[in-house]
Formats: sequence, structure tokens, C-alpha cells
Amino acid sequence: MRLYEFEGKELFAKFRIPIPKSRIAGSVDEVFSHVQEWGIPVALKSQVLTGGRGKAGGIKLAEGANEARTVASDLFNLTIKGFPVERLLIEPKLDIKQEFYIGVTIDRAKYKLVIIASGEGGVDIEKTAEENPEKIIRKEIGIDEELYGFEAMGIAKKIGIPSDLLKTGGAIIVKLYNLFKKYDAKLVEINPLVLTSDGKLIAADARVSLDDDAVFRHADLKEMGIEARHEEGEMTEREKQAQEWGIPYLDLGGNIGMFPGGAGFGIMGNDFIHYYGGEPANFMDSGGGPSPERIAKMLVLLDENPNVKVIFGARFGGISRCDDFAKGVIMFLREHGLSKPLVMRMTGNVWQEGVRLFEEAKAESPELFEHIETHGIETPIEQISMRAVELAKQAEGGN
Amino acid sequence: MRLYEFEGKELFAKFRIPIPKSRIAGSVDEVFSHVQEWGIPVALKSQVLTGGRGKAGGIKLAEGANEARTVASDLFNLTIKGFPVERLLIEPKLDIKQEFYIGVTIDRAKYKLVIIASGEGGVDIEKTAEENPEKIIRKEIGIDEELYGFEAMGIAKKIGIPSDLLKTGGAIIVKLYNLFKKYDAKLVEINPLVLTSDGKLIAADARVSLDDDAVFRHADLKEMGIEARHEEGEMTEREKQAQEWGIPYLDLGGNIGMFPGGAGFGIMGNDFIHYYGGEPANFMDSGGGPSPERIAKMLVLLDENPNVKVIFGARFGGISRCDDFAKGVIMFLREHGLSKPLVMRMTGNVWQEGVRLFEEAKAESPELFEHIETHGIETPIEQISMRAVELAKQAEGGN
Amino acid sequence: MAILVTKDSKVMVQGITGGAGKFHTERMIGYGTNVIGGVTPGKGGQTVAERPVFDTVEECVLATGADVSVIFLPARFVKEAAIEAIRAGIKFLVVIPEHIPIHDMLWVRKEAVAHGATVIGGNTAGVITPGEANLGIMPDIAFTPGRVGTVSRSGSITYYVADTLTQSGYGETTCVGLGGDPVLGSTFAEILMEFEEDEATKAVVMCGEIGGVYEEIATDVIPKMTTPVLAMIGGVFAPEGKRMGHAGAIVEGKMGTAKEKLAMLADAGAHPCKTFKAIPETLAKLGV
Amino acid sequence: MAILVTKDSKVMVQGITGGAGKFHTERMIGYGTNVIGGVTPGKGGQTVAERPVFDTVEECVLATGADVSVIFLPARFVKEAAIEAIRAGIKFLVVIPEHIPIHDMLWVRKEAVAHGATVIGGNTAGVITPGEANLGIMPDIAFTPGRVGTVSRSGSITYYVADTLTQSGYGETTCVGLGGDPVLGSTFAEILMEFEEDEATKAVVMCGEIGGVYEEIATDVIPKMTTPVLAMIGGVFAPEGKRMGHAGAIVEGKMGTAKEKLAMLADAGAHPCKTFKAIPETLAKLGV
Repeated sequence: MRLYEFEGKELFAKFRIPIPKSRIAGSVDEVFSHVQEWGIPVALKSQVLTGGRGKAGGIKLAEGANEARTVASDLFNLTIKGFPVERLLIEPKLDIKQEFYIGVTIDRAKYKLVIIASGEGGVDIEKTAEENPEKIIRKEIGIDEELYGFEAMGIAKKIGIPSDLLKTGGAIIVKLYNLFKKYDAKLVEINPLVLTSDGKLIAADARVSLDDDAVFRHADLKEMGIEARHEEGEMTEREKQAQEWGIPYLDLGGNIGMFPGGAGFGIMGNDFIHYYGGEPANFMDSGGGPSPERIAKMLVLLDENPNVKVIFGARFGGISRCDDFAKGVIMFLREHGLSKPLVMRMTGNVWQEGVRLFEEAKAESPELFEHIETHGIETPIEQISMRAVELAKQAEGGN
Repeated sequence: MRLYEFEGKELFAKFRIPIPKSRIAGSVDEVFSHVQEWGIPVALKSQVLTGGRGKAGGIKLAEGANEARTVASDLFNLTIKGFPVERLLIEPKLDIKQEFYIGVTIDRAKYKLVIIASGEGGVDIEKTAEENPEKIIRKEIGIDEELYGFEAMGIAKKIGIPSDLLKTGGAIIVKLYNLFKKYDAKLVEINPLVLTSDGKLIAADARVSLDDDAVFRHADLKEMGIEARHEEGEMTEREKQAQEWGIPYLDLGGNIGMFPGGAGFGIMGNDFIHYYGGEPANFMDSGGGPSPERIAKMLVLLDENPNVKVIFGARFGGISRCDDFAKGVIMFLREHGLSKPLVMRMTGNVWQEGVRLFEEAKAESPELFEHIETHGIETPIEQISMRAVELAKQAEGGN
Repeated sequence: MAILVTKDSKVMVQGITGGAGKFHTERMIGYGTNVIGGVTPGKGGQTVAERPVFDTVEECVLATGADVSVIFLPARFVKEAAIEAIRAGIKFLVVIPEHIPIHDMLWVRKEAVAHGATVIGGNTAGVITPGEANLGIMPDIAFTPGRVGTVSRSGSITYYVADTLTQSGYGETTCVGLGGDPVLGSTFAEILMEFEEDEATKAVVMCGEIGGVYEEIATDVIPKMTTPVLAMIGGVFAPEGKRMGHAGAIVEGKMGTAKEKLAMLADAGAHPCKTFKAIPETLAKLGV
Repeated sequence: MAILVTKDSKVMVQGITGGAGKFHTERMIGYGTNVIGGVTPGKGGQTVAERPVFDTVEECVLATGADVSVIFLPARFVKEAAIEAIRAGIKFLVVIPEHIPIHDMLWVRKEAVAHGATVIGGNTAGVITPGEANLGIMPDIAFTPGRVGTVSRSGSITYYVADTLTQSGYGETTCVGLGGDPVLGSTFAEILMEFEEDEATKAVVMCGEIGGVYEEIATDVIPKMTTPVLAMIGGVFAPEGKRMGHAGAIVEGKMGTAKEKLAMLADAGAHPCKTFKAIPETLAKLGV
């Protein structure tokens, strides 16, 4: 769960990490009145849940209230990587002497927390890491260890924070680390940490990404108005529909509707379609042990997509049950009807019961099944994939 | 820093350790009105900073408001081990099915935190530990380790908390442990933890003792009204005077006024006086590096004590300086005057300067020094001790 | 032989009294798995599938000699349950639930390393040694005893691979579901080394996918192995930077693309397979 | 020889720029102690008593090879400072300040044990190896090189004992102030074992007092020692349960009374001394 800059800074403030004074504004008029009240040059910063905001023109300076009005008006019309700019953070323009980078994240290979710091903040830290790795300080810490002030001061010293600011700089690093642990973060970054001309250290930006799976134990976030949010940028109507139904779904460019089991074959199946010369229309994940209702909804998404010419179904029942799968397909057929070919393979957990349900339904209403080819464990999944590609080509009027 | 029961229970409440509903009352009328409002049988519990309150008659039951008035009136007239009863904690009378003991403290020999638990709470836990050590569960934990719920449940199970209350019981132990660590405690105890007839676990008493040296990092205690306090019971007027001046001082039964350096010889010097047949009138500690003013005040305490027949002074300057010591003695002699014999030994840090100051002052006003015998490193301290005992006997008119 | 679990393993189930715990305990027993009991705090003294339920793992281990645990509990209880099992002496844990807080898994991993225990998961379909023991939620149908090991981040891919090995007559020694969560109890590298030390395992199929770092660090051990490693990686045609279901499957900069993973594994000496049917073909070429 | 510190020890001072730090650094240098520098965060680059000041211990150790540290800092900063020194490789620390939070000392002790470092204090007058190095705040006058070691919880008692040994011609190898705080970096038992391994030390005088447990646990090692141990305990006539200055000197139930401590030490083979002058008498009897 990625936080907006202003939310991240609220957390920073809670941990007494120094941040600039700021106002949040949702309209040009609000921007105008705040800047007029302050009467100083400001930075106007688009609040969007994506990186590269600066390069995309999402941060602008303004000398006074009138300029701020013009600039804000432009910013509110921006869309950055699919995210429309709905709020601006207003901060005094900083008088920057030097910029540092401080980040905390998880090294999944070593199972350690890691603090990353550099004397070259403000620019692309990944580029620095690649081109001048010696300019990156890296310190690993076990999840059971605390970060001591002296360790943080050691880091601060190594990235060039001057001696008289070592305690302050070290304290900022310790607080950032404590914030990371306290809130189950995946990533926290101050980029840049600014040393101002009058000798103050201040967190000019805040990037905080929390573990969605741990938000349940941070009730205070909700009190602060920070709630679970969708981090996707631009979404298609169908993606929004799927999201509403709680189904992981992405539109892709092709014409084969992917109706897979778990995410594993969801990903691999897309590769298979490519290998055999086809193009998937989507990515989808049924989730573990889907209900018949959910199965039916997955099919609705595909059947109503005009780009989809054929549906490729695969179910290897594990925690999910083939009888539930069959029930879902039958529910869809009865309530909605299938308008295009469906080729599918079903095996695994209680597959016999799935097959029985299909046979029963087919005996009752054979017309529902006229576009369907069903296979079991005897047919390799590669053959089904090829058949889907073949059917798609036929539907497009190809060979 | 020992907390009152009601303060300890405030901390318990903060950690969601279940406590009985309660009211605190400072007068008989308050007790009457609270109990009348509740209309149920209550326990009235004297709030004093000492143990053994129950045995001393400091806890009484009352069926209703009228009885509570009578009982409270008796309790407010009690003094328990020197502590006058100034407040009563009023709680509903508990319907007790079983009593447990849970405590957390520090094992100084092993440098570990230790949880102590027993199925025999409510009685003297030290007696149980001595007579039935097998009834005491003991679990050591490193300062860097957390106490997990399953460990606490294991303890709960072993002391006989029933299966359906294991989670609750385990959670109480974890919370008590967390409280201990959070507030730098030296000791926290729930004794008894009561299992009520209707199947609830509730902390019927709270004993919390915090580390005075760590109170500085718990500002919230002050907000809760919990401040540093003196835990001594009955004090003499002179002890109160010494406390006001910040001098560790205790009146003892003898007639030799002890005017030592640090606490180490403060303790040992008293033994020496005993060994040579004398009786010290007091214990005193100058503290590290005392100022001349403090030295002078120490002497005032002794000179004004009519029981003191002779003063025994010892100064081995370490972090304390002999010149400051000499200045303090001279300050006392000039401003106050000495009314009884003083025999003393001075050596250590800048002793030459101390000797010079004495000689200077003596040359100026020899009359101030007429009761004083001064010695240096050449005279063993044992000899000075014997001389003090001898002078005391002379003063009392003995041999 | 096999790795991690055999018919002699004494398997306990944490969360045995819950819905999924009970259902899969019965399924596992039905497969022949030596399930000896379970743990649910506060429910000590009950029985599930004729197995005793205990309040604590310590009691269960003392009473039954359990040495393996399968965890069926809500994600938020996994940290405590896993650490309880590890500290009680359990040496192999299978963590079925998904959505376990990442920091929790770091704690679990730390305890596991400190006590020499192996943790599989979270978000795994489980581990099966065909014909001996089935830990978790995997369907029996795909598996048959044999001579190839598998290790995969995805349950469904495990089934397809095992099915392929079964159909082609190779069969499986042990199939390990590494799990789909972003931080896992064990890495490919560690499981590969287990297979390397197992005489019965003549080859290993490892199946990864885009995202994460576990495929990359497998390249540390593959060059040291004498047992051949076949590698499949899903997501070669996945759109970059888009979330595809598994939380772990977010492309992390350049690291983590399927193509790079495959290239690194091939460089390390693994044999890349694009499809399932390439697996028996490759095994035949290798003379397995 | 001696224990813990010699003329070759490279001594740094943490808190060297503070009032007490500066004053005692100059005193220690005046005694001949090999003080090579100091640390005060934020004051790197300054000098005190012609010694360089560093921002971190790591820098100081790298630049000077420091192996011993004396801490002169407010009590609340001791935990961090001590752990910093231990992690930077310092093997011997003398913690002068008193009133260190007890939990902090538990953390320091844990780090010390993990890194094989020895911590003395807090609330100690220091450690002196006469004629070689004086760490802390002890006055020079009482000490002279010789053949008896001392270890005491109290500074003033250390001075009296050393003075007695000096006057009687025995002199001292090393005098260790264990410290007066309730939880100490080292125990009597550990320091006694250091003396046991030192050839130059022909006998040890240990001075304890009422309260605490450190005298009691010394009885674990005294029976194993070949070096004779003389024991003094202050507070035989102390009123029970009354606080007498040292926070540690509160009688803890039956444990901790001076009489019991003396009896236990005598049982373990130590030679009790009531007064200072009994020390040379006892040494003479023992033929030291």
C-alpha cells in the first residue's frame, strides 16, 4: 500500500522527522489563498501514487500567489502515468545546499532489513547505484535488532553529513528505521533529505509503502485517514468491473480470453499462448478455492469482451474443487449463456464430480454446451493451448 | 519507585490487563457516597507504599454504604509500617474461585528477565517458593527477546489456568511482560490474579516498582500523575531535614556521629565502630564529589543532634576533592561552630591542598579548631575509629 | 527416499479444529500421511479425525513425538504458531495460508535458521512425497512415486509438472511448493540442495516466475550440483510492471524479469524448458 | 603482569570533551596511562589534552587502534556508547557514571557477552594497574605496584584496601572497582577468575557489601581457585531493609545480608577479614 507524499509526511511528523511546513489543496482557489497567506515562494507538488512525478512535470515552483494560481491550474489538468492530479501539496521553496538519499527496505534474498543511503540524493538513486555503487552506503540489520544511534551516525558521516549535524542526521535515520518497523513497511524513503543553506536537515519528499497484509494491526492509520487504496493507474472499464468483483484482472492486447485456475498457470498460460502463436486478451486469477459465483463472473468478463474470440479454460483443482468449478460454469451457461467457443481442461481435486455435473447439465440442456470442448487429464495442456490459438485464428477468419 | 496499587492498576488498564472497576477516596464521606452509588458489597483497600498491608489490617470488606463508612473511618486512622493511610481504593468484592500469582522481575545473577508464576496466589509467594518450589513456574527471558503468546500460554497452563481461559491468561502474562519492559520496571506483580466464579480472570492487586534511573524516559507517567516519590515509611525530623537537603541519611541508635565519604565506607565505617565497641548515631553518604556547602550541611546535621557525642570524619578523596572537603568543614566551623569533638582523617585527591586550607584557617582562628583532631594517610582508619569510640565513652562519662 | 517428509514423519496440524484444518487433515490422512495430532490453543482434549488436539505444541510434541507441522491458521497467527513449533523442536513446517505479513516471515525465518528448522511457504499448496505423505492442499491425482523432484512457487504449476512427470513415466520423489508470498520460508537454492543430497532424486524441475529474487539466488548452488536442474519460468510475455496476482510477482526493476531469470539459470547450468512437455524430452536427452 | 589494563593498553575516552571527561583524561595521562584519543559525536576533529577527538568509536579504533574505553557520559547515554564501543571491537570498558537504567545495563551485558568484551561498572571509581595505567577517577596516592589484586563494589573501600596493602609492603597488581549500581557489567566471579589466571597476583582481596547477589555467586568460583581470596563485607551492623546510599545495597530478603554473604564466602574457602588491618595479617599467615 503506497502512501501519498502528504500521508508519508504525516507519519514522518509523528516520528519527529523534520518536514517542511505544508498545506494540502484540492482546488486552484485553495492554492491561491494558502500561498497568499504565506507570502513566500512555494513548491506545488502533485499528489499521485506513482514515481517519476518530477520528470513528468508534476512539481512546479511559484514565486507568489498569482503565479501559484496559474501553475496549479496546469497541474490539476495533468494525468501522471494514468493518475489524475487531484491534490497539490504546497510547501515553502527550500534553499538547498546539499541533497541526500535515505531509504529502508527489505533484502528478500538475505532476509534482512537494509538501510540504503547516499550523498547524492535528489537524482535517480537507481542510476547512482548502477553507475557509482561506491556512493551508496548499505547496512543490513536483522528483524530482531534495533538500529542504534551510533550506527546511524556512522551512516550519516559516510554520506557526508557534516560533523555538527551528525546527531540530527543519525536521529533522522533511526526514526525512519523505527517507522519502517512500527508500520510494517516494505519501503520508506527520504529522497531528497535536504541540507538547507541555513544548516537544517529536512525531509523534502516522503515515499512510504506499507505491507497490505499487515495493515490490520495499524488501526491508527485509519484514524489518520490512511486507508487501503488501489495503486493502479489508468484502468479500463473492465478492469474496474473486475476490481469491484474482487477478481485480479488485466486487459491485454490479444483475442484469447484466459480463464485459468491459480495465478501460477495464469502467468504461465499466457506464455503458452504466445509460444503457439496466439495473443491473450487478458490476465486473470481465480484466487484460491473460488466459489461457483466467482467462476461465473470470470466468464461474464470474458464473454462480454468483444475482443475475446475464444475462451481458454484450465482448472487443476487443488484447494479449489472441480465440482465448484463445474457449478460455476453451469451457472454462467444457464444465467448468461456463452456466445463464443470455450475450450477447457479440468482435473484435480474431485474432478469426477465435476465431470458428472457437466454430463448431467449437458443431458438436460445440450444447447448450452454447443460451443464447449471439455478435456480431462488425458489431454496435455499444451494441446489445449494450441487448440485455443487455432480456434482464435478461425474466429478471426484466418487459415 | 514503587507505585500505589491504584497507580499500578492505571498502568494495567493502559495495557488492557483486566482490573476490577474502582474508585479512589480520600475521606470517609467520599467512601460512603461511592459505595452508596454502587449499592454492592465492596473491598476497601489502604493505599500505602509497603507490603504486608493485608496482614496489617489495611484491607477490609463492607456489605454496604453504612458499614463502609465505619470501616473507612478505622482505616483512615491506620499507620502501616510508618505509612499513614491517606487514600482508600474501593472495589467490588470479588467472588473468588481460584487465585494465581504472576510476577516479572530481573535475575541480576543471570542478567535475565524472569517471569514467576504460581497456581497458589493470594498467599505469601516467598513462603510457597521456599516450601513448595515445585509450585513455582520460572521462565527466564533475555532483555532482547519478546515473550510470545504461546510461551505465556504454556506458563498459564502449567499453573492450572483452565483450557478455555488459556488465551486470556496468556495474553495477561504477555501484557504484564510488555508493561515491565515498556516502563523499565524492576518488579511487576499481579497477586492475586483472580479467577472469579463466573469464569473471568481479573488482576485483584497490582504491585509495580519502576527504576528511578529510567523514569526520565517515561514522560507519560507524569501526565498520569505518577511522580518520583519517597518510599521511606516513618521518618525522623532529622531524616526529613536531610532528605530536603538531598543527603542520604538514617538515624541509628548510638552516639557517634558518622561523617564519612562515599557510601562504601559509610557502611563499613559503621561496622568498624561496632567492632571497637561503639554505636553509630547515624548512616550518611556524601555522594560523589560533594560541594563545600553539602559538607557543611552534613556537619550541621550531626552537630545539632543531641545524641551525637563525638563526630567521626573520614575522607578518602576520589572523584571528591580534599580541598572541597576542607572548604566545607571550614565553612561549617565559621558559620555554625562545632560544639563537640571531631576526629577525622583526610587523604586522597589533592589532600595537600586540603591540609593547607586547614592550616591557613587554623592560623587565622585557632579557636574554631579546638575540638578537632585531624589525621592523614599515616594514621590507619582503624585507629581513628577506636579514637572515636574512646571519645564517645569519655563524653558519656564512661572510663 | 525423498526429501523433507516421508511416511515415517510424525505430522501435526496447527489449526486442526478450523474448517480448512479439519478438511485437509482428513484428506491428508486419507492419502496415508502419518498425522498424529494437532494443536488449537484452548481446545486441548478434543479430537479431530480421531487424532488428539493439544493446547500447545510443546504438549503435542511431548505426547506424540511430532516432528513435522502443517499450519492451517489465519495469516495473522502464523508468526506465533511457526515460532512455537520451531522452539518446540519441530524441524519441518509447511505454512499454507497466504497474506502473511512480511515482517512476520522475517521473524519466522530468523527462528528457523537459529534452530535448524526448514519452513516452506507461506501461500504454498504444500509438499508431497508421492505414496508416502501429502502435506497441504495438493490434489492426489497428479502424483506418482518416481525419480524426479519438483520445486515451484505456484501450486497449479506443481500439478501440471507432476502430471507431466507421471504421464511420462518418471514419477516424482518429492514435490515442494515453495509458496507465492513475497518473502518465503525457504528459497529455491535450499530446496535444490536438499534434492542434491537425495539419492533417489535423479533430476529436479524448478518452476519460477517473474518477480522476486529467489530464482536468481538459485544460481549460487546450481553450478555445484551433480543432479541436473530443469528450469521453467512463467511470465516471459507478462507486461512489465503490472501486478499479476501473486504479490511476489511484481517486476522489480531489471531484476526479476522472466527472461533474465531464465538466462541466469541457463548460465548457471540449468536446462530451460518452455512448456511442460519439454520436461520429459529434456530428461530423456539427459539420460535420466 | 596485571589484569584488564596495562601500560600497553590503548585507552580512549568516550565523552572526552565533557567537563569530567576532560578533567580525568588529563589526570589519567598525568599518571602515565596510554590515552590515545576520545570520542564525542559531533566534535570530531577537535583535540583534548593533545589527543584527537572522533565522531564515532569506529573511526577512533581505525585511526588509533584503541582497545580500551573509559566512559564519562551522562547515564542515559551509556547504553549506546557502550554498545558502540563493544561493536567497534573494544574489549575492555570502564563505565564511570552512576544511575544507569537497569534495563540498559542488561542490553550492554548482552552485547558484551556476545562479543567477548568485559565491562566494569557503572558507578565505579575505575580500574588501576599501579605504575601502568589508571582508568577512571581513583586518586593515585593509595596505590603502588605489587602482588595483591583487589576487587570492590565501593570506591572508598578500594582506596582503604590499597592504602593498607601499600603501607604493609604488598602493593597491588590491579585494583578493580566493580561498581555500586544494582546491575553491574561484571561480577566478582568473573574478576576473580581474571586474577586467578594472572601469575603476578598472589592473592585477591574482594570487598562486598550488603545487598545484591554478586558476592553470593562468587562462591561458584572461589573453590576452584588456587590464588587465595580474602573477603570483606560491609554492612554487618546495617539495619535490615533500610536504604543505605548505594542503590544496590538494599537487603533483598534473606539473600544479601552481610553476615550470610560472609558465611557463604568462608564456606567457599575465602578468608574473611573484618578490618583493613586484618588484611596484611591474613596475607602473612597465608605466606603471600
